[in-house]
Amino acid sequence: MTAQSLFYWSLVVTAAGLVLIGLWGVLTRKNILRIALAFTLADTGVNLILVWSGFLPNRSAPIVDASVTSMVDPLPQALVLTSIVIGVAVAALFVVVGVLASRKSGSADVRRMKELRW
Amino acid sequence: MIRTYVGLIIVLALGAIVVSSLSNYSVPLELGSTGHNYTQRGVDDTGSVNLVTAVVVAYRGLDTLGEVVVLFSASTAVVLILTLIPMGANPTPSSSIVSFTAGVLPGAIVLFGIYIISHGHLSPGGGFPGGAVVASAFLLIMLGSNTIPGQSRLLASIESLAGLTFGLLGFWGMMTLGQFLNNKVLPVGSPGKLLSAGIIPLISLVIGAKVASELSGVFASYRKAGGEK
Amino acid sequence: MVKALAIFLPLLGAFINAWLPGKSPKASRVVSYLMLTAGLIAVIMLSIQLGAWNLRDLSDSVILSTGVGSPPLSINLEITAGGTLAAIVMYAATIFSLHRFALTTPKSQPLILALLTASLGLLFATDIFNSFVFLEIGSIVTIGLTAACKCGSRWEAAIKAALVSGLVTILYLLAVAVLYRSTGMLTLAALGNVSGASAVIVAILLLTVIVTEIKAFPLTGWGLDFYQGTSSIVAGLYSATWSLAVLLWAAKVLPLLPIGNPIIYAWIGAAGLVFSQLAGLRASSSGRIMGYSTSAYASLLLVAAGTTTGAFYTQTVIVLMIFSSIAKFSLFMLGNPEKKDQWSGFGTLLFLVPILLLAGIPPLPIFWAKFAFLAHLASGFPVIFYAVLAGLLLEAVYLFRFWSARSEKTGEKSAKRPSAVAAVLLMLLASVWITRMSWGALDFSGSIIESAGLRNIFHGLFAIGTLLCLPGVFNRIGREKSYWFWLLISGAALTILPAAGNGLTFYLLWEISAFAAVIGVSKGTAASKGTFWYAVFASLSGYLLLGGILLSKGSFAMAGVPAVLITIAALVKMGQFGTHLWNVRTYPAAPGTLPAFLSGTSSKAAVLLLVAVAVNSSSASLPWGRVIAWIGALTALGGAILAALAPDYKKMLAHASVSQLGYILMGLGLASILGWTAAIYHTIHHLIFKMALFLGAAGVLYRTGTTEFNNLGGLVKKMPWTFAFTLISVISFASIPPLAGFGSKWLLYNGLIEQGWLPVLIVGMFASVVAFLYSFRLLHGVFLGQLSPKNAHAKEAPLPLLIPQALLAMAIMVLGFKPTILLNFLVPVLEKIGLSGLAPVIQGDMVLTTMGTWNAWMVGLMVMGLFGFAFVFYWISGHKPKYVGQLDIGFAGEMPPSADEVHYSNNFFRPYQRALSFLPKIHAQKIFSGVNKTFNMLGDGVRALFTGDGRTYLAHSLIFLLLLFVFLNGGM
Amino acid sequence: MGNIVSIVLTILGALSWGLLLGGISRTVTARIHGRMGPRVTQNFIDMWKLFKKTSSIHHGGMFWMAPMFRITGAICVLLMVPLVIGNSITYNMSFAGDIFLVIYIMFFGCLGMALGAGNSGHPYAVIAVSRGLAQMSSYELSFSIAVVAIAVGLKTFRIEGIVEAQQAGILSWNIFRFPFASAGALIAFLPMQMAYPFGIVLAPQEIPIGPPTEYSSRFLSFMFSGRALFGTAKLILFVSLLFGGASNWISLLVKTFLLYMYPVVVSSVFPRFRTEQSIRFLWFVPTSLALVDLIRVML
Amino acid sequence: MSLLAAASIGIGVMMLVAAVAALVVRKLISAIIIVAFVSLSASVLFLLMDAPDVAITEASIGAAISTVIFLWGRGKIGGEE
Repeated sequence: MTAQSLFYWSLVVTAAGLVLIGLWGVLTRKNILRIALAFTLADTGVNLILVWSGFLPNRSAPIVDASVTSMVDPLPQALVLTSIVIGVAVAALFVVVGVLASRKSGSADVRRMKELRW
Repeated sequence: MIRTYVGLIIVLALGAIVVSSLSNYSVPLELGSTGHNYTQRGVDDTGSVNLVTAVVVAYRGLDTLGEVVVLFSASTAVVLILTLIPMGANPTPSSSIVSFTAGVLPGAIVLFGIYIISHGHLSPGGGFPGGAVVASAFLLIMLGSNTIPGQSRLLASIESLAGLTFGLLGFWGMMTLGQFLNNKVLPVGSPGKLLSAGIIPLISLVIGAKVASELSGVFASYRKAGGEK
Repeated sequence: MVKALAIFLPLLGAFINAWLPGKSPKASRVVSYLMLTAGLIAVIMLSIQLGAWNLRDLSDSVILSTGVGSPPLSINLEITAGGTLAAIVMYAATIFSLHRFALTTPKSQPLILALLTASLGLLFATDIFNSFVFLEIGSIVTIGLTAACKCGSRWEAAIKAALVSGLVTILYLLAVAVLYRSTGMLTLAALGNVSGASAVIVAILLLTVIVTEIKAFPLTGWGLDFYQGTSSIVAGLYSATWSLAVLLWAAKVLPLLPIGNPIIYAWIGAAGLVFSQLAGLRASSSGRIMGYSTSAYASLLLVAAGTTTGAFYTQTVIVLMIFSSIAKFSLFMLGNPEKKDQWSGFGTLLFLVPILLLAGIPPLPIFWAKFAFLAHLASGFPVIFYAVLAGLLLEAVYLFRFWSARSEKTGEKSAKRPSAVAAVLLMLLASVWITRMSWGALDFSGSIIESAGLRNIFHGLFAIGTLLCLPGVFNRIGREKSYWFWLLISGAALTILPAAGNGLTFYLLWEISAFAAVIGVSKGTAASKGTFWYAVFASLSGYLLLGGILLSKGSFAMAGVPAVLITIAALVKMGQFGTHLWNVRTYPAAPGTLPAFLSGTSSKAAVLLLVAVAVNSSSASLPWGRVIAWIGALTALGGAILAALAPDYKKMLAHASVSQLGYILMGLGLASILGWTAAIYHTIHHLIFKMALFLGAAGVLYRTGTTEFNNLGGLVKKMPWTFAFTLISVISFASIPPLAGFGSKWLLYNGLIEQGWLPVLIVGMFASVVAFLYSFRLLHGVFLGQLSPKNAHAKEAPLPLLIPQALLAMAIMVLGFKPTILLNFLVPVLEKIGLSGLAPVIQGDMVLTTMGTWNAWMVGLMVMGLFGFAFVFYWISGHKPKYVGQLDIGFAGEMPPSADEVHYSNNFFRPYQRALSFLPKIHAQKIFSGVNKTFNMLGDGVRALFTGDGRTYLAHSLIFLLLLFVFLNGGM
Repeated sequence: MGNIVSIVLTILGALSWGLLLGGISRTVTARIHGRMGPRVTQNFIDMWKLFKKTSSIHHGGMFWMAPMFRITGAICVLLMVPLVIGNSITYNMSFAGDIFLVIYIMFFGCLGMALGAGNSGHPYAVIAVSRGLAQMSSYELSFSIAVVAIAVGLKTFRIEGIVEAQQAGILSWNIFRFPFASAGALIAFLPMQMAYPFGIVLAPQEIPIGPPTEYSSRFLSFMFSGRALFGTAKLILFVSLLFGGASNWISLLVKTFLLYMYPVVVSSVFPRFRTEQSIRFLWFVPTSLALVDLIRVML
Repeated sequence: MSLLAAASIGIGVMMLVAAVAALVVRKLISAIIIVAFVSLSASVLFLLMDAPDVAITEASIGAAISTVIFLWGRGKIGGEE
């Protein structure tokens, strides 16, 4: 395995690892804020994967310049820009709702938020 | 307890899928057709040197409009929820260091933010990070003051006006060129200049204003609802 | 320009509103309405331009291109014809719900407009990442609106929606990444280009996302909690805008997924439909019930995506999804039943129309789509067809229970919900519209039953039966609502029924008749239980009929499974063999003359159905005629015994009705001329006497306000005419010569003996003797014995009730004395349709079979002559007894203290009951409650999945994803 | 015209024969009990006495009309059965219907009686009716099975036909050809004649005299004559069904007399069943017997 | 092994460890800080992948603004699990 491919694959392994760890946290954590954090981790991982999907080693950033000959794909980066902003918007709302939900149920534990059931 | 293990099993199984699917890929050497087209035509089409901005604002402007709506909705929702629920506001008085910093820094930060916003088509940056930077300045100001911010008409007006402008720019493209949010309703100009790239700088500005005002609105209502402990 | 206006005007409104409301709520509302109305006009223009209103080719579209260049570089929105129809609904729903939001959370207006924008965007999106952006707007607004609404569990509902949306975000973006990595494109169309291992990954990710978002089973949990927790206004808006958009978006994406054979969707959908609707049986909160219904429609979407393609797919999906959304919208807009809203008759009706719509009752629009769709399933996917049929039936059950529980809360105040009224009006208009478009599929040539004679008999029966019920409809008591309209509709549909020329037409008229009657029943006081049972059993027989018709491709020439299904449908409609439960609950609850219609006229539709099946079969016989005859015989016996023991006038008549219908079955089961003559004769006879009896009961109820035997008695002096007509009917149905009833028994017994079915004959004879028990019980319980002081004020029944009875009594006389009038017409007709056996020979007034003779005219003359002679003798012999009241009796030398104490009524056939006690008490009630318990258990088993913990729902999605992976890799 | 005469004579004759048989039975019963008992003609005297009574009450229309129903029903049954086989003038109205018609027209009188009892307002009368109907529904089961077995076995429902099929000597009588069905029918005959152990309807100790509790004077005389007529009609019917009918008047009188004595004798030696016991007995014992022959016929 | 590969692997391992830590540490505030750190590390990775725009945005929005939001939420809910 060349250094280049090592670099290339390590990125996606990190990213996928983040997603999986995030999902694990989402499934197993009880504190509503902790779950929100887990989502953030997974989101970060997904964003990395997205950028990675348009990434080619040994190229330059997609800013056209006289000196630049080959670039990486700008599209995934554009998507990730959007995705990050959406992520923070969702997180802001999630936290507010989580805070209020835990106020109502008296704790931040999602297991106690089971009033709606059956 | 069971949940932890079930979660682990699920995640491990997902990991197996990831590994198995990654093994089908190899390091790419060429851009895909779309990416290739962007790099070839991007500057001609949009006049933006920063192709990411070209994609974000010009090619996929609709995504960005949607993204603005996402942020808009989230901030409106947060403000709405927090104003409906009185949460016993009790902002903690800020320390002198914070007060001092809050007095000095914001100006510089805002300037920096505006720079990022306005050069989005030339260098990395653009409306979103720039707007966030401006919002952080507002956050600092808010932390420095001991009063609870009132319902800011200014923020709402900026937010609303920026949104409207974005929408109307879209309709402008529709009317003149038959394509919603078409970049070329203003002249593309010469790439690399500040005033070039059609409506991209304008939209960047609009986005910056909107992001800044919305995040600030969120912070303000957080603050009203009790401040960051 | 119109295109852009149609989609983005709400967005501009949202942005303006972000600033306005604080300043001037009124101005902001004006802006919203302006934008929405303008947008709506734009959408309507687009829909007309695209020719969406003929529903033929809904895939026609115009492109709204955005940004610079063209896809895949930029993003297009594709405005399809079907989409414009959905967009109209979304706009309308938003406009109608705006004022409700303005009342509760005025500052939520930007969010509402943003939700509409997102819905429109998603509806028309052609780009996968663009869809994602709109999906996110939708989730955020939903969460925000929920969290800001005024209801108890809003936070919890919001947090669950947020959890799920978080997971969906992750899975979706992963799919985007994989898609882009393998195809270099982001258009939805590019999904088809993915191949190999990536295809599986994209498919499982997106399918999980879709199933979660549309809330199809098993990923329904969050949706249920969400619908239950959020406020009804939010839920209403949500289902008419966002939910609809997501469903149609899913419909757009599903066929594009690189999944090999899409039949897997159908399997997921069909299994999900059954399981989720089982769990739905256990739901009690209105929100949750709507959630289950949503899940049902999501599953239907999956089934459609898996089994249909092209224009048919689009058409089916558009109609099903749009109208289910409208129905849910109006149900939610009618408010939360937990808050005990007050409802009047109109309110209940408003509430019922959407339920009927969801249940797919004709001529409401969903019916047409469901019918065509199910027909398609029946032709190629039998197992899925059965599953869908079962699921839909379960759905109908809980929907109707929901409605009946709801209408129990009926109060006096009228509903003031313009939005709901508008939605219901819209549904009705749409019904007219779609019915008009589907008119060509209907056939009124009567080709189902070739014999015009038979058809005319049934036409006449239904028409006369309906007409005779009509005069009395205005003699209503207490809080009974006006039901004449529904009676008329039901009767009209019945009257046309014999003219049906194909399965669709037959089913359409059948269902219209049944459910118009359901609505009619609901107008009674405290009729909710009765209505529920009727609705459930009407649905059961309706779906069985539908199943039969569709499995035999719309033709009535059928054998095997379809024939069995249809036969069972008819049995259920007639209340045979255990299914009498609905008759016994519905007839007493139905108002005024409606029970007369239901029992006398409406039940004959089932006879018509059986006749139709039989005449189309090769030997003009029903499948398993012997079994049918046995069912008829046993029902006749059981019904008679139950009638004898019934404590209530109308209940007794209901049991008796079931029992008497059993004789018709015996005759039809025979498949001989004699049997059929008996069956048709008895059909006519039953219509006559049962209507007379129920009309009499209506009169008694009208004058006394009760039908319980314990509160009645002695009315003969107060209501002599009613008594006289009832007496004639009773003598007739007790088969005592010289009235009409004897004829049917005689013909039937001859038929049974001719075929050698002696055991059936014995049971039938026994049942006819037991009929004496209840016939006397009926006469005594109501008219004879002591007059209760409570009914001292009672008067003779009003003329509108009496005159039809008089006509019917005359008919009984005529039919009794001169049965040959009918037989001379009937026998030649029946001889032509290829039945076996010998026809009875008619010589003048004499009817002869190989073994027996019957001269009704001579018997009549003899009885009348003797009776008249005795009467005259009485008069001229100078016997002038003095009238004394009922209390002046030989009672241990005393006057009895009060009439109630000497009226023998309670537990009338006590010794008989004791004698029967050796029988195991197999009450149908118990069997049904056993069935009910089983279903509840199954439902509980299924819903144990939905633990209420948000994380469980996430785990469901992930496990679903893993299973899909395993399945697709194994299957590919 | 001859027909009308025959009908009138049949009615009068049957009435007298019925009253006479009633008188005889009272005597016989008394003798079995060790009493002298009334005169044989006592019933005629009672009838006349009641008929002449002028002071009388009624409780309403149905009460008033019930005796007419009763008599009409009884006469109808009587006229539907041919009296003397071969003598077609005595066939009366039997051409107008078959055995099914007879079975069902028997209920005409019962119903009238029940209506009158109901209208009287007396609880005992109604209790008696409820018992009577319950019991009737039980014995009719075995009776119908027996009739069906016989009719199917002889391939005719016409009573005339049934009688004609029994003319080939005593062994061709249905009681020998269909012994089980006949046994069932004969057991059913007991409750039909309100004989003990099935006499729960009249049950004097419990509910004075059952349905006619409130009847008096001329009404009662009509009731009695109705009962006498009905009883005779049933006797003739049973004779026709089971005992080969009558080829001459003597045999008719003898057969009916003997058949009449059968419940009288049984009645005097048995105590009364309770209602449910009676019903159950009738459901099981005679029904099973009759079923044997039915199955035989079917096979 | 080039510098790039070493950096990416090092940062990646660090991020994964930090991510697990964020989910298992007792104190919520530590978790929030750790997640902010992961975000910042991610923005470095974005830079390594030639995505400066994303890096800037991730740093300013993902790392900074999110952290503020979470801190506020922690303040409202009150710290410990």
